[in-house]
Amino acid sequence: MVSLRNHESTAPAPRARRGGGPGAAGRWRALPALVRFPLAALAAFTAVLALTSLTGPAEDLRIGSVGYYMLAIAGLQLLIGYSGQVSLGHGAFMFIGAYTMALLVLHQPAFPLWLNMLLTVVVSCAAGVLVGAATARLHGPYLAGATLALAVGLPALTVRFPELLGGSNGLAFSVRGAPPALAGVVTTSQWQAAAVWLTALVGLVVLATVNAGRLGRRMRALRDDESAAALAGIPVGRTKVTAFLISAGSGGLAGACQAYLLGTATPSSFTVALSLSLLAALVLGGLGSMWGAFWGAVALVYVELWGQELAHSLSLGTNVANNLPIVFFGVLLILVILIWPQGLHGMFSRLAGLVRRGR
Amino acid sequence: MPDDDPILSIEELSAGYGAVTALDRVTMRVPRGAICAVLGANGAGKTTLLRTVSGLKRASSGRVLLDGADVTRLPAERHVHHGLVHVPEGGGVIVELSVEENLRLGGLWRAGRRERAERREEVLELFPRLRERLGAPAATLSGGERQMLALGRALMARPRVLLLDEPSLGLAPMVTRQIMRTLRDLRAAQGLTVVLVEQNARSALAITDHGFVLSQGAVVVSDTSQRLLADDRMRHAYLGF
Amino acid sequence: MTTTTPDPLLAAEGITVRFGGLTALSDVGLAVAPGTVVGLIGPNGAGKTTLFNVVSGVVRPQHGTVAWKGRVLRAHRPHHLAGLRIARTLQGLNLFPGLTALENVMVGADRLARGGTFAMLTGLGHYHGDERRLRERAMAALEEFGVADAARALPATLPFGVQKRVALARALVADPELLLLDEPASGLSGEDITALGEAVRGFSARMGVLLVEHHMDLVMAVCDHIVVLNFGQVIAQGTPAEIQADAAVAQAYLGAAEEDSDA
Amino acid sequence: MNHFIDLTLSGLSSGAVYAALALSLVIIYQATRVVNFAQPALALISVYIAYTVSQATGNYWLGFGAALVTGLVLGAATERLLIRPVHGRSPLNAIIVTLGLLLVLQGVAGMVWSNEPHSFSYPLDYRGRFSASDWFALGSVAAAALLLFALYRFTPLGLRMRAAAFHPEAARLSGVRVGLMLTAGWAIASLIGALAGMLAAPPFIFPNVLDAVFVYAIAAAVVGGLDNPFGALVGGVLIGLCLSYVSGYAGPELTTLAALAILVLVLSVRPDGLFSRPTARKV
Amino acid sequence: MRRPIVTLAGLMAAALLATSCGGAGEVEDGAAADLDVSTGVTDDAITIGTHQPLTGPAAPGYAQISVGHAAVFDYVNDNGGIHGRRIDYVVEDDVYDPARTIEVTRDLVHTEEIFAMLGGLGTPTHSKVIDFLNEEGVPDLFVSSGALMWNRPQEYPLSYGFQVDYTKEAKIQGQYIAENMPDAQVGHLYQNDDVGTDSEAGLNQYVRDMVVASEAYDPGNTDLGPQVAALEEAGADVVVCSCIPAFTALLILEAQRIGYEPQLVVSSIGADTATLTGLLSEFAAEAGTEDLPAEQLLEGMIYTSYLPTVETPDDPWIQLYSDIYDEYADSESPMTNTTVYGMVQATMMAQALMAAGEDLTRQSLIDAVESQDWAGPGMVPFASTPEDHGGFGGALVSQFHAEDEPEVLQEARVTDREGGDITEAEVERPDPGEVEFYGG
Repeated sequence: MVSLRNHESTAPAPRARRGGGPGAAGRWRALPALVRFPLAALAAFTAVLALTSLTGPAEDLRIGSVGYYMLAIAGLQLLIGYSGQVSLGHGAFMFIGAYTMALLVLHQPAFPLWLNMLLTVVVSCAAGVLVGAATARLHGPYLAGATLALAVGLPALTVRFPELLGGSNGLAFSVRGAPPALAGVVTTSQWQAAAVWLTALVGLVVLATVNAGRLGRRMRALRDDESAAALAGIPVGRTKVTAFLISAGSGGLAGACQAYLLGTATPSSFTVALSLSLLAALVLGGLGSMWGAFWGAVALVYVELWGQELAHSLSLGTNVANNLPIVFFGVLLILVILIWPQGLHGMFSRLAGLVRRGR
Repeated sequence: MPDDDPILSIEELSAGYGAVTALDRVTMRVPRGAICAVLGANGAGKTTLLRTVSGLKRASSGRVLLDGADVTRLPAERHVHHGLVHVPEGGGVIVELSVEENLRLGGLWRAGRRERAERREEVLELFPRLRERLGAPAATLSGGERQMLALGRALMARPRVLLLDEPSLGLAPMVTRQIMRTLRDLRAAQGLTVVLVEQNARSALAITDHGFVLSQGAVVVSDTSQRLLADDRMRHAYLGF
Repeated sequence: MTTTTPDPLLAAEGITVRFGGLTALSDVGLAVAPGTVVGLIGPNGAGKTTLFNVVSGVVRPQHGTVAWKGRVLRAHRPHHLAGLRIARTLQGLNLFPGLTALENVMVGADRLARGGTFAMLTGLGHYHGDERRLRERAMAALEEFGVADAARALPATLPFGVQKRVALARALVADPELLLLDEPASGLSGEDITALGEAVRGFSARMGVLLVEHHMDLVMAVCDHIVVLNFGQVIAQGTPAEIQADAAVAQAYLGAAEEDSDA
Repeated sequence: MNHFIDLTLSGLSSGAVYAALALSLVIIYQATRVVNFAQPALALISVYIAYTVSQATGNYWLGFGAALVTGLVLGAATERLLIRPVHGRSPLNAIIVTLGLLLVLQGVAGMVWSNEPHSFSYPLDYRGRFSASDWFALGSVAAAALLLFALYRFTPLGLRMRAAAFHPEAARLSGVRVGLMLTAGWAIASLIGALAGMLAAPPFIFPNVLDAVFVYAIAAAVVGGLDNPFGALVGGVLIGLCLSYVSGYAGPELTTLAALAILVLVLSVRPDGLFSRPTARKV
Repeated sequence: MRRPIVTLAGLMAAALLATSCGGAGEVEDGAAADLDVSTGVTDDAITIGTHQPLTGPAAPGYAQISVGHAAVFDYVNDNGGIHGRRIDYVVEDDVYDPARTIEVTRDLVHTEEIFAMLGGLGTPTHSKVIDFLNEEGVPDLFVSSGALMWNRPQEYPLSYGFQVDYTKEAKIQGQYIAENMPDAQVGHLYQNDDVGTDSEAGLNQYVRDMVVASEAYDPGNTDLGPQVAALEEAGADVVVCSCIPAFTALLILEAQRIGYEPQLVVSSIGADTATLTGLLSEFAAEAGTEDLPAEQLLEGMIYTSYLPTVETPDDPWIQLYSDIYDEYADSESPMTNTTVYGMVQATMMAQALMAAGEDLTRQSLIDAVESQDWAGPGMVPFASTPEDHGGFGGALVSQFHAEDEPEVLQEARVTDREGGDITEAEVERPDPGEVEFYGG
């Protein structure tokens, strides 16, 4: 049995808040989750808006990517970090979400975006319940193996149903950009990044709310000690399936955001490599904290980019330059895990702690 | 108790689990060829004592001398080479292996093939029941047979000091008696020194020379077995009345 | 103290459990009446934990029944216990290491929440009220055990005695009618054990208690009735005084070596 | 009928490869409770070394030997340098380290040997319905399994390794250096992985050549039961045959879905694989 | 202080929600992009970009295209550039993952500010950025794929195909088989994407009744055993292979394995004979197959092509490219026909840039491309007129010989992708010296 224990506090409130005076921090923490998380999300949304107003369209796309990856990883965080079930098939839920979004846009063009997002969540949650129920009896590596097979097998459906799912070329579509009223104020890329972040943050607020409440406590209790949790009256099987449901929902929503942002859903985007990258990013970012999802998403989007820039700047041979980014990511992954087992979040917390003590 | 030639000497040994102190400056001297009982209620620290002496658990302070050599910081697997073998609670029989393999494992660290064969014969003579079950998976043994196997595996290493953790646990009195008798025979034949953790105080004291009573990680009584048997303090440590 | 209370909370009858060839329990019976502390003792390996497991639905007996308030439990699982208002502590602490002391106790209070899945998922409905209610209950339970200061701390950072109390608070916070205590005294110091004894006596005003314990001082001090197991069978039962006088009990504990039949 | 025989034979030879790679996963899982995602990369480097040696010497078998040695060394080095430091932490940490190693080694292979495919020979004549090479694949995997069995069963090293895997504490008390045995386990596992790589790679090698094989090997190991070497062998052959039939009768695009179906089917009946041991240790 | 910002963001979020209530899929046609711009052009440089799979499962083989591009551009730069301007060539790795293609393409357009895109590779990948490139007004020249969608001038006025599309090529193959091997039993092995479906559409126009087996393969699965066995079982004595090179090689090896010897007819994408010889020669040199020289495995293979190949070293263009490759290519591997593919794309790009004149704008490039009377390395006519963005319009049919240069079985023919006729075509092929693709 894989047991995952983090000895970090798992409260998802922004870490920086604790740095303030005890009064402010205390007052902030005393706010009910229903107020606190949406406020934090609004603050984050403001930051993203500010950021996109400074950056160009190419950067907006990456910012949007960080948004949906963050959502996907946060869902995985809930499943792995909180409920202790290791899934290697999270990409399969992104696949489901992306294709649901693509099909809705193509076949029901009149549906508004929010409705599409909602329907995607419903579809992927249903898939999550199916998978969760089918795998409820599995533990540790067996669950991992089964979900890995899911990630490998599911995209093959596209080739099986080429008329509906577009075969190996996938589906391509265009989505409505910024409304004409805002022309000149926001660019389409800014608009899309904002929409993705809004969706992701709404998802994150739900995840944080779940985690801060009874369900989150149930999951973490289950992760830490299944028999003690059962004795406290926690329904083990149902809680596990619920964790799968929520995690699948956020994975699906992340996939929908990706499809919306890129205007496409293609099987080759949802390989095993994606699922494994999500897991790697989760652990790299830090298990057991919603901040880990953010750092993991940043690493996922930017580390290879930096690797590429490094390769460009070093004037290396073709073979070396082509493969440098992937090696760069791998080395970073190994080093972070060896040096900071709590991931980037653990590293930053420790650094912040040092700075605070130094003051 | 003769202090002049202890083969095992435990000095001010302490160890703990996180915030809990399990051993509190335990000092014990075990003379060569003695059979000693470590007694005490559950949670008194008996098992921790054996685990710390055999290197499975790191001591927080104090030391363990084996025939004068400091073995406190040695890894557990090196203790065999110094002639100290620990049979953990439940025997530590590897149920996935056969009886034969369990026995072989005990003698592996010895180089000589012939010597190993000799040891094996000795052990099988000691426990004829094991000879009948040689090929069987250890998982199929009864509780008593497992204890025999555990003891046999320990003896394969030809130890000078044997640490036994509750060899009678869950066994019928008949079997326990047989094991105890075997230990005494071995002491007589080979000069084996035995430290025995027991819950079953009377049967333990009946075959031992000396008893240590632990309570909450510390030695509260140390006396000859004869005297301990009649001592009310011991009865109290066990039964609370 | 009567042993045949007309209306026992918990009544186990004729329990027999075999693992493979090994008989762990053989025709064991036991009853706990409201407001009493029943002790279950016996040497290691006597079958005490197995009996506990039968009562909690972890192990299904080959024969015999477990009845709760007169109703026979046929297919109960451990997570049903809380709903039946039976609390159980485990050997060892089994606190959740990733949760603070307060959260640990809040898990124990989970049964008292009013909201359903919808509230848990959305943060609407009873979500906030539940959180407040559970938090208050948990704080009250921690205060009752005098460890409210530790509410924010992770278990591993607390002294052992405090952890023990947190574990007890977790078991008691949901107001059980029966408390199954599995070796609560192990690892505690003398003073702590005395305090524990008083606490257990205190519980019996509100609930029945079934206590498995090696620490005889404690057992003798707090129990109304004691059942002694050895090799899976009840070898004696009665009041503490009766048990102390029972030769079979002394023999089970101290053994009767052939050379020395009487001490 | 002919078609059926063809499919069976081809399923057997690919099943042998899955079995070998699954075996290497199981040996490591058994000893360290880690699913080694770097296994295909360790095998890949071994195969590339074999390629370089064969090219330089013109002798396939020298390369074959070099691959096995490389596997042995890489496995031991991985355990010592990367796995031991995360020992005792959450198994997820170890898994992520192996994932990182997978990326690094695949990248390094691309850097050194380029991402272009190189042709890579079968060990023997590959022509015929069940060719010499197919026989070699089946035979060498069977031989490796038998040797492994003999090692485990009859040698002191094997006994130590098993003791260390099943019951580290009892092994230590019997004088077994458990750490060394874990290293030995990784080395041997990686050697078998290298063998699997040598059999799976032809006719072309490129950095991703073992990816698909690895997924099926994981499926085989899970189906067979992760802590049972025999299960890995059966699982490998089972997956090989099933996929071959599905591919031949229903269409090759269904193979991955078929693998998923087999896994779900087996695990729903036996959640710990076909040949999992009773969980005696937990009680 | 925080409150007003939060309020503002709240309003923004509400606005986003409110205004996004229109149908997500209801897209208004945007205004045509302004082409009278010289983005990516400075006084001394022109930036050209592309997306290619440089790593990952699709990289093998195709990494050579960008090597070819870069080598020719270096050659051009060393010979006076384009009217004195240097070509800055930027290649981004998309790992053949469309999500990455979108990302790197936006990066190329917005960050690198490329003037034009050259030879973006792959159908699943490039099809996801073609809208974007056309909206942004980036000339999208010579897409490296034979899919039909590049040739839609109405929809994608700035996108131009390059290689002969799969349907046209298959029609020529079908006609050749029908005419020259009328008794053949045809088997078709194809990649299970648009390569397969488009090829089948063309093939069926001529050999529908002769096809006895159609087998698809998945590029992720290198075991061709079942497919080849099925082709043999069906009695196919001619196998049309619409495959990428690795799978042509696998087909040859697998057929060899079971002693099956059909006549192969291979599409241009899979008939890079240089790559194939390379793959198979190393293979054949090793144990178990000493009696099988690599060329022997390829002997007699019939293939369609529209570019000169490295097997014809006397071709003046091949001579030039070999020299360029030796001097400029940053690669240890030998030049293949895939390299030539990239080199021809780069040459034609340079030709168009030269023709666009000194006042280079995107419009002037498009005008130059559409009015260009293509004459150069290509072996068949090239279409880039306002009505037809189809690129190479047909193919030659050749046969590989181990000991000799390839034999041309049928000279260049062109056709359309519908039911139109196949006609012979005359092609003018000037020597490199006569073609203006560099100079101040």
